[in-house]
Amino acid sequence: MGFLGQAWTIAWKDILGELRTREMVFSMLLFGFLVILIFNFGIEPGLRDEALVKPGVLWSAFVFAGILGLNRSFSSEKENDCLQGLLLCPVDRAVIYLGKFLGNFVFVLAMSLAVLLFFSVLYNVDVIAVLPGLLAILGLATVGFSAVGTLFSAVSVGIKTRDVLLAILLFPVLVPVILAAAKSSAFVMNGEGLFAGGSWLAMLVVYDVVFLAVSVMLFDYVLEE
Amino acid sequence: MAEEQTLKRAFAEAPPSVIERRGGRGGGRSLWVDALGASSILAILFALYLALIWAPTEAVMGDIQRLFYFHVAAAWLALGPSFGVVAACSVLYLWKKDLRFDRIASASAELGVMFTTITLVTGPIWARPIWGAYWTWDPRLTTTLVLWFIFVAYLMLRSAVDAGHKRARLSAVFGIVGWIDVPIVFMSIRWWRTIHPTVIASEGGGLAPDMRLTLFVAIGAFTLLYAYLLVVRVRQEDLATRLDRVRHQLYLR
Amino acid sequence: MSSSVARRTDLSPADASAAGHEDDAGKPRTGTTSAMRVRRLWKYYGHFPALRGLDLELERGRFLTVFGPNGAGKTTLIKVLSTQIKPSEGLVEVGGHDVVHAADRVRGQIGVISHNTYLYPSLTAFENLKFYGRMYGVGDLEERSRELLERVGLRGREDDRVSEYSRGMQQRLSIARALLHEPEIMFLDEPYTGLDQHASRMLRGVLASLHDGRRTIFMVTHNLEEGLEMCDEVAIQVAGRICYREPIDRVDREHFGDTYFECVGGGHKWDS
Amino acid sequence: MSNLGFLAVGYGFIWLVLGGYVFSLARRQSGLNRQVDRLERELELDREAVPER
Repeated sequence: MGFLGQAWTIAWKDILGELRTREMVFSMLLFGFLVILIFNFGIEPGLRDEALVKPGVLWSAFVFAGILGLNRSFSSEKENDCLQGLLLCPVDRAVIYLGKFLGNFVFVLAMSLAVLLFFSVLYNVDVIAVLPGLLAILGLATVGFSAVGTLFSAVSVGIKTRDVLLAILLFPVLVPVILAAAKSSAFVMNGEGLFAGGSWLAMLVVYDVVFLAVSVMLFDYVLEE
Repeated sequence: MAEEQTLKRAFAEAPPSVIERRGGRGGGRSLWVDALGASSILAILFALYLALIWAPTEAVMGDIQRLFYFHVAAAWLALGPSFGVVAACSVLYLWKKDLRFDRIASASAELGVMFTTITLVTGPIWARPIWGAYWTWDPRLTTTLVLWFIFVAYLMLRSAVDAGHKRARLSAVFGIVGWIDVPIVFMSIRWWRTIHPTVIASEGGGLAPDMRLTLFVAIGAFTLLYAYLLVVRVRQEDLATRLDRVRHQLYLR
Repeated sequence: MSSSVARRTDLSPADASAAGHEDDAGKPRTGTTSAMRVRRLWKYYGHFPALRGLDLELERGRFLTVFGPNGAGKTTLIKVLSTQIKPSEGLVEVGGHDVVHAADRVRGQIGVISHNTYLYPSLTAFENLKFYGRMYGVGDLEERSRELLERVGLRGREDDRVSEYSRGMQQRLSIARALLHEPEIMFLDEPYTGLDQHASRMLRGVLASLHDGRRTIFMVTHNLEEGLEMCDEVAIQVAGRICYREPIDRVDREHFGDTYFECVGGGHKWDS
Repeated sequence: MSNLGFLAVGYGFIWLVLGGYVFSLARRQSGLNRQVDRLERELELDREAVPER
């Protein structure tokens, strides 16, 4: 079995376990809905129609809900010391990183789609018309989010205050992703098309490539003891 | 055999490490460190004189512009040397697995927090009378704020893990990722702001020669101070580590 | 402050001869019969040395039990041997490969059973085996899994989630997991911990069948009775070093407890 | 122009932060020195008690 096959095996194991218990995706979803709801109360009704407010609300919801999933990513491996079992497998550490990354990517993306639906109803955004563009942005941003998030999830896994710490580590580093995703989805939602914010897309791509590569290289150091 | 070696190590090492503090090898005072400290103090006094008295008063902004010299010097140290040293020592630690690099990185991050704080506080104090607002989401200011969060996160991570190689590894990984992130943050914020009109076009351009000289002196003085404080802090950590090791070896006996 | 107890039985005959000819270590070891070789192994946690210059050698096909009190570094030793943690100093080879530089080669030929089962509770027994089988690159996974489930007496329960299993059943499944890739070297870290009578009898049966003369087994435990049952060789680890090593037929089982406490007590005296 | 007050606050803050850091360094150093002194004394006592070393 190849490199990617093994990585997918790890991701599938996480997905299957999640499908059984539904612990994480459910709480992520609920949390995402709640963020959107709370923002709704915090923003004046007149402002809600401002072009730049909607993507801001949407991306805040994604980030806050997504971090819940990342928190569980490695701490779920702590039960029965599964992480040790995984590390004992004769596979490259990069495979383990990619597997966990893929799993997180799927979870966060699934959550985002559901939250997007909820958002489009509550904020009267016709998502269907701009869906391809939004999906592209969502995909690119989720890659960056999960790439750094998976690495930092592994960094914080053995630490007592890991939930808070992960947020503190992750949010400042995610600034470019959040900015780029919010800006480019504002273009898309305004009907200007995906490539109106072309440089933002380029930034997302650069971020994804850089941090996937860096994380693959550094992951080995996080887990060695 | 091995036990005896441990014992010998403990005894061979305990007295010198104690003596070193006095004798000046690595532990405490030494001539070049004292010289560095003295020259940084002199340089700062000189820079203060230039900035507060010698440099001409800026025509539009008035005296508040005199804050500019140390504001920029602190910003330079935060973005340049402080974070650069954190990143470089993080890479070196992961490569060589020598905890000395970890100690340098952590000392540099502490100083980085200090200089970033100075930048972030003097910026608004300067901005308030000039622009009428404490904060603007200017790319440089915002990047410095993000940098502050990264530095603080780095120190939070360190405080959450027990001292040793594990802490060194985890914080090195975070230090490297954060360092790579900062230029991307700067780019993104610049694009973000240039889509809307920025409050200020360029603050550095068109500086009078006297002001430029004062700025360079201030930067030089702060850099010396940074170097001095870094050395002192690292040597403290070295001494603390050695103390710890000697105590453990004595305890193991 | 005498370390005579620790020194006297420092090395087994095999170790002693090997340690005496350290220069030989560089020669090619074709057809080596050692399953594991450990030379001057140190492992520090911070400044604390959990392993202090430990030496060990074990021939292929042998079953070695290492006894030792809490804090002797037994689990640290097994974790270093099974590539879970890196040694601070010293040479460690398992299955002819260095545990640091050829970790994946070592991982491919070892199986680890610990009191932690490494099983995913939300997956079924069968899914757990399939997952680990894929990670180890085991061929014909379906049949191999069924065969192993049969062997550990879990046939018929393979589609139940592991979270519904009792502690003993989980431990049996973890044995099946460890055997998936037919490892030549088995590491057992306190495998009896937390098992009831029935489950430990079952575990004993499985262990007996594993001990077939081909497979090397390395077990650490602090339970004298269970540890002495099946092994070929006995060692006692105190304060990060092996201080006693004998083949089982030269061990006086009746009075092994006295020997053990002499070592451990001596170690303690030395330690304080 | 009456922004000298802001200037004073700014400079005051800079030297307050720097002074605070230097002060914390000095305190840590004196703490370490005390520990070294204590260890040194203990070692001296030890050596007298175990003359063969």
